[in-house]
Amino acid sequence: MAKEKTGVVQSIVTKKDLLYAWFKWFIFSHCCINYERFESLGFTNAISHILAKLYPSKEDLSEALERHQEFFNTEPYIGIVIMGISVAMEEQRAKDGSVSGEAITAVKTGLMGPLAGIGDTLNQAIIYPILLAFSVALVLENNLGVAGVVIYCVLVVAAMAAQSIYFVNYGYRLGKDAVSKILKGGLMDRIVHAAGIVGCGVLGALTATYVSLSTTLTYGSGEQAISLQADFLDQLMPKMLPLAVTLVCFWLVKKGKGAIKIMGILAVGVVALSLLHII
Amino acid sequence: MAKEKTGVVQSIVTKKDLLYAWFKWFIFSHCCINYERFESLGFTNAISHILAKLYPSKEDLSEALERHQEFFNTEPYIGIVIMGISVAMEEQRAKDGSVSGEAITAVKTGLMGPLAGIGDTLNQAIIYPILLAFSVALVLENNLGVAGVVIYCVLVVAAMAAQSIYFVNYGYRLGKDAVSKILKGGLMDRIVHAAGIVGCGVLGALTATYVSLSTTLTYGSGEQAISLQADFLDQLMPKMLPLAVTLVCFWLVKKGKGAIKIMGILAVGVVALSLLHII
Amino acid sequence: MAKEKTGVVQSIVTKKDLLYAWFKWFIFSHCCINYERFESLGFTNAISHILAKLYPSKEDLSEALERHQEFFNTEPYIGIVIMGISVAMEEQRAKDGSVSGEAITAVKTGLMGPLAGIGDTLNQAIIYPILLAFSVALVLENNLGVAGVVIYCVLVVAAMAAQSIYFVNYGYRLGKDAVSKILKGGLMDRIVHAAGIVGCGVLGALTATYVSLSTTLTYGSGEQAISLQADFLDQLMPKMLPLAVTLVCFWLVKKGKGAIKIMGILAVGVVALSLLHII
Amino acid sequence: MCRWCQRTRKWKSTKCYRGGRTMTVLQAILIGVVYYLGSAPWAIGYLTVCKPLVAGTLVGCILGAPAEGAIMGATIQLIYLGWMSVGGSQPSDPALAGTLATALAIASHLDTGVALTLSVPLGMLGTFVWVGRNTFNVVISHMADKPTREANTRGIWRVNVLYPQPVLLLMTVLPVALAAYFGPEFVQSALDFLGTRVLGILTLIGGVLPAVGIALNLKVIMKKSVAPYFFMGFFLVSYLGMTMMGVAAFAIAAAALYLFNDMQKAEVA
Amino acid sequence: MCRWCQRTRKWKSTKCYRGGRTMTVLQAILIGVVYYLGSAPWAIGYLTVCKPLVAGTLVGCILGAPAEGAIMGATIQLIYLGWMSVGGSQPSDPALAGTLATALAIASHLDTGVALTLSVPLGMLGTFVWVGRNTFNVVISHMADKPTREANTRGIWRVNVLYPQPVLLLMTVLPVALAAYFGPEFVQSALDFLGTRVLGILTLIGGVLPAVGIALNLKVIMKKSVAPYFFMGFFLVSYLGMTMMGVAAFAIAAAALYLFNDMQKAEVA
Amino acid sequence: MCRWCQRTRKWKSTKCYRGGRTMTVLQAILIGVVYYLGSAPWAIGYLTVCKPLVAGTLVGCILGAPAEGAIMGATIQLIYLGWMSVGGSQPSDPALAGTLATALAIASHLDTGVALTLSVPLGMLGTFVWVGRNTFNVVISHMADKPTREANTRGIWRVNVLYPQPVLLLMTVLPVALAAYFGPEFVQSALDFLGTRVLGILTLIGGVLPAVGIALNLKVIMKKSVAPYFFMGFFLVSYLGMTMMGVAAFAIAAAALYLFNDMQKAEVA
Ligand SMILES: OC[C@H]1O[C@H](O)[C@@H](O)[C@@H](O)[C@@H]1O
Ligand SMILES: OC[C@H]1O[C@H](O)[C@@H](O)[C@@H](O)[C@@H]1O
Ligand SMILES: OC[C@H]1O[C@H](O)[C@@H](O)[C@@H](O)[C@@H]1O
Repeated sequence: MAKEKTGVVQSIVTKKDLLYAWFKWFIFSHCCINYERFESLGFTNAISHILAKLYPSKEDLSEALERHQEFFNTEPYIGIVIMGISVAMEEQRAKDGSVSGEAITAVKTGLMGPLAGIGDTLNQAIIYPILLAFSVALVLENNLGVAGVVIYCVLVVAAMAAQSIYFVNYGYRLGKDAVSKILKGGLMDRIVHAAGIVGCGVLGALTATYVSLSTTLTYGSGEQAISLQADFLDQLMPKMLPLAVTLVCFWLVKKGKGAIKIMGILAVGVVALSLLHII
Repeated sequence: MAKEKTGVVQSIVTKKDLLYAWFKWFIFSHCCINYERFESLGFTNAISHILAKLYPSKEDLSEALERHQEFFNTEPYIGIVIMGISVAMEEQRAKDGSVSGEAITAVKTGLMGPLAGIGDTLNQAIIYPILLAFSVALVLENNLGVAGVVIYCVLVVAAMAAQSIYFVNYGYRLGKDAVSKILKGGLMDRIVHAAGIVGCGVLGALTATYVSLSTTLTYGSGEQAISLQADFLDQLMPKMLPLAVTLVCFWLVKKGKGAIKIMGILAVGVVALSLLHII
Repeated sequence: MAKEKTGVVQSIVTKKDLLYAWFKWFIFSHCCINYERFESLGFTNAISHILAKLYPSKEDLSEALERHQEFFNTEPYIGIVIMGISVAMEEQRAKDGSVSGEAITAVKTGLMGPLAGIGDTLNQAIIYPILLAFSVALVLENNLGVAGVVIYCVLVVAAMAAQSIYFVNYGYRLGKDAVSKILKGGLMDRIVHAAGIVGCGVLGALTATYVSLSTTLTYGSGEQAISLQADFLDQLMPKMLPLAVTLVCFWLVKKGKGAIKIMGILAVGVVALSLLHII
Repeated sequence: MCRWCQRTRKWKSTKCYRGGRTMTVLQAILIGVVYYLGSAPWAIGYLTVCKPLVAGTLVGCILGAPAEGAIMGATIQLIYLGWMSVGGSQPSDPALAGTLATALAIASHLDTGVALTLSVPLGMLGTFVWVGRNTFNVVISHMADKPTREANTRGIWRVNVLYPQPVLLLMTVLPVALAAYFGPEFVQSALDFLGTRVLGILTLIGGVLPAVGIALNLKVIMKKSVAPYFFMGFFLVSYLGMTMMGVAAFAIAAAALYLFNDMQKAEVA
Repeated sequence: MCRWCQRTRKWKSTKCYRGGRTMTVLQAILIGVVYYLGSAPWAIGYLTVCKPLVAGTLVGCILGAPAEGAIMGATIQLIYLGWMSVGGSQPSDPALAGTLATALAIASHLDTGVALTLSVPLGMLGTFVWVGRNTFNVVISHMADKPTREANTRGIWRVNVLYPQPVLLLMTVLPVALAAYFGPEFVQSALDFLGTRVLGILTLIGGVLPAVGIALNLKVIMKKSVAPYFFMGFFLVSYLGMTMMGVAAFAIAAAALYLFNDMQKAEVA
Repeated sequence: MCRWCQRTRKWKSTKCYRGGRTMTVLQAILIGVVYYLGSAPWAIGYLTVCKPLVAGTLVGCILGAPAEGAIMGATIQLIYLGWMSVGGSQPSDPALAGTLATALAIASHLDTGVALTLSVPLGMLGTFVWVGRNTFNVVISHMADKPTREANTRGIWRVNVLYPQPVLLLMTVLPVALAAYFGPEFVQSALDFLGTRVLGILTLIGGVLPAVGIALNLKVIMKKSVAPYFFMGFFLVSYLGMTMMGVAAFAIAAAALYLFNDMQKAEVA
């Protein structure tokens, strides 16, 4: 992707604007997290000053603010690349209207899932544990005490700040470069597809690694007892029940059930199965 | 695949016809199994009443009966999906002649291999062993005696009956829906290709799992002896000899050698190698 | 690939010519190996008599000789297939000029990398070790002494001679058959791509298997010490450092650094890191 | 009193024939019929009686010791848990192993271990019956040519269902009835006559026979475009030790990938 | 002198409250605030105070035993090393576990082992706070509808940042302050009241909760054309025991393969 | 009588030089020539004399103890079984290790263990010869520019085959002959002079050198469209512990998949 020399076309959005958006996102993204719209308010709040700058008319601004309050959820420090792209698209839209509101929503919706998967894996499953393990060792092995803890805090905040600043800028550049290609040629489709490959792959791995459920049913007793889990299910497919539970949740989500309801169903199900001594 | 509402076009083949065909197949598919045509007589016998209904003229019927007596072999309970498709195609052919006899044969030949692989893996390698292991446990651990055996029989027959009834109907629906697409657009080609991916994959796994052959040649003696199998072949490719034997058989099959002849060659080969203390 | 019956078109290059080229390559390919052009002189020398036959004019010959002295490197016994192809292309070029000099260079450059990877893996990583292990056993276990060593020499030279004679002829046939397809239809592109898949795959495996580097840094001491290698890097990606070193080298190569310079950089780096007790 | 009878009395076994003839002619014939049924003249036999678990139980019933038969059948079944018949090939014959080994064990007071040991070579020998029948049926199947020409579906039914039976009956009932009647000494001497060498070779042959079935299936499935998947399936097992189910799972995912993406392209085009 | 104090003296611990009230009201409230901060009203809390390592240290500082708090926090952290929150789901609440278990351990001379044991059910209970807050915020978030209509960005800021705080403060500070103040007997009797059965069930629920988050993420990512990769990722872990990082590496390679080859084709076309 | 001689007598060894000069000048020079041959002036040397197994045997013959040489060579060979030269890089020099270590062992009654130990640093040192020669040959190869211009194939032959020899002879025969003649004390003191530290570093360098060769090969092979396969091959080894042969097998299957399917498409199009 060739980097266009900036300055050729006058940008309305300045570096500072972007940094301020990053700041608001970095601090407030999950303030109002909820089971209906997740991070949409945090997202809208983060870019509101940019939108206000782009759309002087109250109507346009209101429309833009509304657009970003649709359901949105992603991992905050890598997924922020979406914010950069969105800002670039909004800017283009403000300039010449060549980008539709639907296109912006489509890109956000297309990328948030993959980047959630990728970001959760990279940051939550890999980077945090490493930093934590390191600092735990400083405390427990080396008696560094509070200093070890401070080291962790500094490292993790610095790493995530650097990462997210990088990605919001990267996203903005990508959006500016690609905005014309996005509209024709299907480049964004392909990027979404590629991101989807990785996102899906790691979500599958997450399912097998982080969801846990197994049945305690056995047949017979003593040494010769047959365990449904070890002797049957694991022979067919290890981690089969976590997969099943995840697919059931997915099916419920697709049927339009909200997160609260699904958690309720899961809880009731687990209680029932547990009382029946099945799990 | 959208399910066409039935009744729009009057079907000649009734649910009962299909069920009777299933019944004849379920009971008699392997009665006359042989090394030349395998299950073709069983297949023809199963759908003969439907063919008789579709083709009133003796000539047409005779031609149809002959068509289905060409070489055919597949796993009986999942592969029966082919019967459903064939019946749908025969029906279309009888109605307006838009389906050629060759097309029907092509579909049968295209799908029988993949479905044999898939069916053998799912039913023979997975479902039967599980049901058997379960019932064996009932008998040996729980002293259920004959009751445990009855449970096995009921379960296995019920499961296979349900499976094959489902699949013959599914195949018929698929054939009816897809018959026009089959003729243009290459849908069936793609289905055959996809089935071929799975079929080939599991046949490869079958080869590595179920064919067994290893050489006993060693070099030197005592602890330091070098075993051709463990120290060379297994380093290059574990299960290399089973693969080689299978590919040799495949090559013989492709050269037109019949099953009996190939088994003879194998037997002679094994005897010779065994007498030479090579295997 | 249908084998054209030879003799239809009169070949200028005879079997004997090819065999003589093989012989010169088999014996002298690495005589003047060097960090700039590697085997190009060996290659040119091997086919020089054929080029002389093809291009009677001094100018043409000189041009052809120069063409083959551009950077060339591949595994000698399998990669020789390239020599066969090149000769066929040169022949075609000499006949009717339909093949450009650039096309010949492109094919050589496209195939030499993949075939180096494939050949090194098959011959160096697999065949030689097996033959050597076998003969070592003959000497150490069976006290065969010099006889065991002679057996090795005969086997390895015979195997490589047979292999390379086969491949130079195969390449020549391939080149003759495909020369028209090479020019249109992109067949050679696809072959290069396919060879690239295998070549890249095995080079990746080589990297993980043959490059070795690990850090000795630990944190804390005694039983509870945390090893950067075992506790962090290996958790993320085993063999991460060998991969990094290889990619750094690759990057240097791409930047135009020569082999000597890169080895110098590596050496300095290793010395420095070692003195700092990092590796 | 023999130790075996003491043990079997718990299962309400019949009287002890120790020393004398071990079963009646009728029982022997019925046992032969069990093997006939297990040889799958109808598909249900293949699903049920063919399995040592079921065959053994039936034999037990015939000999008046059903529970004992079930136990013996279940024990033999363990050897044949993973048995399968691919592409018309059979590595061994569980039906014969189940039927005859159980019969000998119950009627002749054989130790379970001995019966188990016998069941393995018996399963090997049974392959001959399967091969013989599949060979003979080639001839039978051509008897359907005439009714086919005449569009006589009834005739096709007869050829398919009835004609193969007489020979199959002969091949299955006769030898098993004889072996059951004359007892383990007879079987043992037959096996001794063959010797461990021959039986060892039969085992080796049983090991490679599935290759024929696989090859027959491959014949109709192997096109260049899917052939690499055959090798990938093989490699997943041989190099990575994956289970068959794992390979099937990956293959299905790969097929879905092809199907969904290629069909999309096709629709676009 | 109590054994605990002897131990803690090494870390310059405060005086021993043995037998009496274990902390002041202010300390208890501050501990509640630590939990509030750990519940991520701002993202930095999520990165730092939310982790037992940090929460425990802060609690230690409040109770005048920072090193002790760091050690206790680090120990609890080990249980939550691999903890993650996917798609808005949380399998348990490390912040509560870290805060309260450390507070009880330091102020009440609990054995490390006992504190660790307590931290697990506490983490389970904390899930209620997370779920409650995410539910309640649904209502809050709709308060942004009006400023949105009016294009009032300041108003949106207020709804997003300020409005959720009161309820969250209530849900976090109050229970933790009370529990810390009334000490381990109080917490223990609360847990006893629930019983091991209930806590066991909470653990089971914690095990399946990530499925909800994954499903929510899947909803927006699962198209037919990429769905097979979900299963492949799963199979790589379940059948081959690969690590997550390994799956990610392979997935990235597959994506690159698609991207580079498909884009080439697109350019050619 | 020395213990070594007693041992070697079994192999009909030559007389014992114990205490005195260990070999004649001619023998030392011949040993140098073995190393020269092993340094692959012609390809056959690379296949044969380059291997310690062969080099050792030749040295044994020169010293009149062929069997002994074969055994010593075979023993050293075990260290270099998996040795390979990729893209012009060499992690170490088996030819030097095989030649010199065997010479020292036989002529100077070194213990096998000691000889083996020596062979490792010797192999490291040999890298210099390889690097030196590949560097020097850059100059030589340009001497072919003139005959090329003049279309003089004879001249090219001379440059390729003859010109590189003098320097190579110097680099190989001289040091090895000297070292062999002056014996293990000389070699040992040379190595002592370097110290274990230096030799350890040489080993580390030998570990990374293959990266250069791989990178050179990658340069001409790595296009975006196939680059992911490089990483997949790497991951298969690093995450799943597959063997090289396994990776090659999978890669071939993948290539076949591409070739068969893409060519079909191309034909259709
Ligand atoms: O392999 C397909 C099919 O082939 C034959 O018909 C028999 O071996 C069956 O058991 C098998 O299912
Ligand atoms: O999964 C994406 C994202 O979803 C929610 O916003 C939270 O659970 C985050 O921790 C997570 O990163
Ligand atoms: O890697 C290709 C090729 O490169 C160089 O020519 C040498 O290192 C050979 O041994 C190797 O086969």
